[in-house]
Amino acid sequence: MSTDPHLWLRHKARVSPYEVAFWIAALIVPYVLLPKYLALASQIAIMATFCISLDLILGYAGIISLGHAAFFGIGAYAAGILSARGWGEPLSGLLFAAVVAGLAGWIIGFMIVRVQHLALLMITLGLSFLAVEVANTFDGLTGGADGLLGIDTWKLFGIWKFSIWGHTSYAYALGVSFLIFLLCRRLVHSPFGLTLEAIRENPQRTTAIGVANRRHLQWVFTLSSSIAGIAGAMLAQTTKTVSLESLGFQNSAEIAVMLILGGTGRLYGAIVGTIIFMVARDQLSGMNPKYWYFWIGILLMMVVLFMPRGILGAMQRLAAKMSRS
Amino acid sequence: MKRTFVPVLATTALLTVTLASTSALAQKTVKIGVTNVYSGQFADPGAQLDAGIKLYMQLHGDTVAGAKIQIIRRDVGGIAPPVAKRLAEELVVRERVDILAGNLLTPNALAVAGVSKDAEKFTVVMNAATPIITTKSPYMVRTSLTTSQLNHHFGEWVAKQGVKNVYTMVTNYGPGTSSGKSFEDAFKKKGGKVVGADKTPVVNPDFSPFVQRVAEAKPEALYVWVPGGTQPPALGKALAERGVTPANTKIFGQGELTDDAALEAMGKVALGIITAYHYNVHRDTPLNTRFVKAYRAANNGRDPDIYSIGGYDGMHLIYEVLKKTGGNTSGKAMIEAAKGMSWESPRGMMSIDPRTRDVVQTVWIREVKMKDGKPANIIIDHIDNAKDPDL
Amino acid sequence: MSQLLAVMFDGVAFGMLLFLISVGLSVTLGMMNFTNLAHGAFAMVGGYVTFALASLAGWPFLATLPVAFLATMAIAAVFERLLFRYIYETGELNQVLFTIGFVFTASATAAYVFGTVHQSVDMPAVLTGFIELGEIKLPSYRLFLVAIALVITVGVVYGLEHTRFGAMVRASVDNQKVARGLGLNVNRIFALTFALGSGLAGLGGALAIEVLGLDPSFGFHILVLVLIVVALGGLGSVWGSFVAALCLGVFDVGGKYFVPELGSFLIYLFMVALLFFRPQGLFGKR
Amino acid sequence: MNALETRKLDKSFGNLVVAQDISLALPAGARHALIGPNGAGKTTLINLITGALKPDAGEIFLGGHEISGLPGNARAKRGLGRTFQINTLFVSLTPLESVALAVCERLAVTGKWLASLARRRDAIDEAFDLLSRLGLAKDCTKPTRDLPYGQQRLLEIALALAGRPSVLLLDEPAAGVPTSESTALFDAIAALPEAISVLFIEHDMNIVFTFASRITVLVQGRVLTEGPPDEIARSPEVRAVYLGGAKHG
Repeated sequence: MSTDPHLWLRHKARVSPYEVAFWIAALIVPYVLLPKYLALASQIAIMATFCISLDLILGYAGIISLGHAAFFGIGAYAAGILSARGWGEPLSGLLFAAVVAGLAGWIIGFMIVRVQHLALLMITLGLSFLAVEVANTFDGLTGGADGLLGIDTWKLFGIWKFSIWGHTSYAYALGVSFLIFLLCRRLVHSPFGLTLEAIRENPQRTTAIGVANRRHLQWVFTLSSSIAGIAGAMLAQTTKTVSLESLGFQNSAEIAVMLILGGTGRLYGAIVGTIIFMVARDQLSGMNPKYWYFWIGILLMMVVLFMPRGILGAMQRLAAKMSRS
Repeated sequence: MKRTFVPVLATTALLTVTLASTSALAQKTVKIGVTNVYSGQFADPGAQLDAGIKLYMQLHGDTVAGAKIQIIRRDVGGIAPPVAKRLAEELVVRERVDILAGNLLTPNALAVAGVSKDAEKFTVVMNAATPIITTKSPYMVRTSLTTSQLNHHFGEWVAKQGVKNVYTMVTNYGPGTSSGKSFEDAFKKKGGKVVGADKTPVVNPDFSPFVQRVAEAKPEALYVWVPGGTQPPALGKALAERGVTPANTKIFGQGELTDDAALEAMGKVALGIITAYHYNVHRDTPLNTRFVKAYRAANNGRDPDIYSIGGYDGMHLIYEVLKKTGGNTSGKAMIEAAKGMSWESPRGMMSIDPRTRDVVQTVWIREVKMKDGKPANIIIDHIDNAKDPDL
Repeated sequence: MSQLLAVMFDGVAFGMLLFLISVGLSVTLGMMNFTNLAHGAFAMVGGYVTFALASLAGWPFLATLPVAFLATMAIAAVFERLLFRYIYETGELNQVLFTIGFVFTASATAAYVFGTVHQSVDMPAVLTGFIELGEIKLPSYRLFLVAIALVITVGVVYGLEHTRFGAMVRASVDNQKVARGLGLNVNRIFALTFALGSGLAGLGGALAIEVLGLDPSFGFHILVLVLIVVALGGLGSVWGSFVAALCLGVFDVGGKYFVPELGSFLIYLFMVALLFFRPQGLFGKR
Repeated sequence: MNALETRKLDKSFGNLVVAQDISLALPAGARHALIGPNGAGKTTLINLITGALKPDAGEIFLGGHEISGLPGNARAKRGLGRTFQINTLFVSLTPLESVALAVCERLAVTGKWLASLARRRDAIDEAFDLLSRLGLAKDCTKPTRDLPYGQQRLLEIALALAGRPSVLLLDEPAAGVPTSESTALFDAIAALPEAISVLFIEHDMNIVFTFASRITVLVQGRVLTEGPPDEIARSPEVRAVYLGGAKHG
């Protein structure tokens, strides 16, 4: 049996009914069924965007970073400072954050694409600590340890106010995440996306077929930083706060945990991982504010023991098993 | 998909707003949403604050003005304003709390202030000490302290004692730098001179190199600010090891510097250190003695500290305000009732400034002296009705 | 000058402490490529063992140290057999997730059992105060730290270089496949090394109480420093860890003394720069 | 003008000399075999030519242009293709994707990130065509790691050919291939377009003498001798150091 290559590739990139169902549910469920959870839902959408940005570099391009929050935080500060200085229009704030974080990513990228393994892990971690220290030092600009004050987010399109009920926040966060998701989905099915996977699999071979590995990696790192920056900016705009911790190691580590939890290199893994982690934390810490992280720890260990390819990987395998039988 | 988006948004918005506004009436319980830190690096102060809240309710019952008090706790998990903000929003939207409380750390409290203002909820800051916090919501009061309240008056007091020059060493983050600045400003205004200023890192502090710099500068006096917990004893040890002691250098600091653990670590070299604080565990008044005894009984013998007293007095204020409003929990009614309220706390007399809604209290000046064969903080002076100078 | 020496000595002592906590991770990472972020949690275990014995049961501090070492070793061995061994083949991302989960759980358990308060232990009189050598005042406890670290370093190096077990460990670090081919039971060697390394971390954690304090988030706090030492030293290299820990301690203290404004920047800048130009670390082969 | 030429290449790691004074010339369309005992420096020479290693001294020319200073990927873009002795493939990608990627790189579209790969019909057709010619079409949508070893060796060649190289360096193309699968491999080598100059390392003397028009013998990083196959086969020197003592592997 011979396969039609065009058909197979188109099939691989096709939009599945599950995807459509997922996004419709993402729109409807919080508004209709869980209106009290809109604040949480907004932050999940924002963190999922951040997580997707990490998936691009970690899952697809194989750049393991423990400092990606630096770009999230840079975006948050960019949008926050812009707003605190008098320009609170949200969409242009996002754009500004994307450019600033992307630029930072491009510069740091020169360094990142030249190291691997433990050194890469530690350099990204070190950069993340440096970012915190720099932000703390320039407290005139960033507000230092007290956090940035005076952020005022204008109405979305001049119509919808960002209120504590979270209707606007969620629509905004979901809308932006959806657009970014579409962009990333395109990217991973493009020749560029394929090249990234190939570099992750075997950089020696990509060099031998002529690929400029570092240029591709730097480009995706820039793009990923920019997206992380957008996510940070959304958090700054919807919560009207930015703190040093948004740049820090804990934020970086947490987002990596969410990604691995969901499964790397599949975009939806980032989304599912974020949803499960954040919902679990919200529910567990609501039930047991003092020792909730005991159960989070158990959850993480269980996932590794029983679902070594993340939750989505396990679901995919289960689905494959069921369709075979 | 985009076409259906706006109507869905509009209807659900309407629906929830109506639901939320109708159910706020006719209630017999008053819900207090506490955003606090229960895990991570700041878990311990968070636990002390929480113990203060618990003890007050244990001693005064959980019913006030005919309403049952219910506490709903949320863990911010550290310095995380977006989380604090979301939790406060959820407490309002999801749990329908009447009052917001807790607020251990400044960045979190600032985030909660936004919610307090938008939702018009009476909000008590039980610890965070940066002055501006209460200006961010008209429904916010504070029952802890402000950094400048203590350190401004302390700076003036030190200058008044004839000290001419001082070297300052503070932790390089908000509370540290702003305390240091208040102290320096007040001290300089009264004719003093700052001969050196160092900032120590927040985490992983090894104080010896900093103390060494002080030792070499040989200043007349040293002013120190470090957060409570592991740092005071560590600093105490470093000072003792490098021979920077009151015998050759006057040492001033905020009260954390000479807490019991630090005194134990320093031993007799601590004698003569002078600190300013708003709460003295060992101050011998009937009210305080009862409080400390009950606190120890409830917490495995642990002493109360400033976090505990912030939580305790915060609950006292809420109870008294509820009594005064007859159970009305609207933000406006409660904040009006709170303004100008004064009472005797285990820490001493305190009140809420009607203008700034911030705490007014006595600043106690203490010196480490021998008592019952052990170094202890002995009160040598006090500044009554001290307000924050900048608010 | 003499004062400067005294300050530097503090750095050396701090470095030695980091070395004790890190060396086990360096060897186990070098051997199995097992990314173990839970290493700091075992240091915390040792700390709490000493705290429980010294402050709760009233043992003298020095007597608790061997127990901290042995108890942590035993606990690590149990968990290695019960849990960790199942994830050696699952890739570094899963190992990160699993071991972070382990730290979460360990930290919550510690908070539940011992409370969130910062703990300390009483030191024997011998270890408080300082010893004067001419003009230089050296804090006794730090002298003790350096001495104990040196003894252990000599022990570890001797053990690796001159014992049969050490030779097996070195063979496994050099090339796991070849070692297996030679009939070595690498998994068992690893389990033993893991337990020993964790034991040393436990001892380090016990010794760290006096310097860094002890609370349930100790496992997270120490982790970053430990990783820096391991990465700078080079995987699998005992000397590398030793030199890296020493540099880190001295560099940190010296940096704060000479340029306090840059205080906490320096070690990270140093690490980033060094790893950029020498990704395998100071003494690493790969 | 030679398709590939090296002049006096030197390389050593510390005291270990792995290449010394290696000068080599491949005219267009050459079939040039590189033989020598294990550790003679054959793979090292290929790595020097492709840029995976930097020579200590000497120059490399591709089609008359010096490429010594270029990075590896730029050399590949100029028409230098290679295969690896140990499979160096994208194991979780499919052969179709792998080869399509290589074609895309030749067409300079791997930087395009907003267009779908499925839309690059030209690249996909070319990739599928190439796979078909090598007999890999049947399983070209399975992950590479699931292919039999022989097919993976063929895929090595397919990846190199997708770049339409002018010079192809084959590093033991038949290494480890079981006899049952070797015919396909031999056919593939035989079917290489004539215009391509091929430099190949091989231990299997059958293959060497079937395909090579010239042979270079490397021993301990130096060229021992060079000449046409029959001359090499007769050379007592070569027999002594190589054919006599060496074992395959």
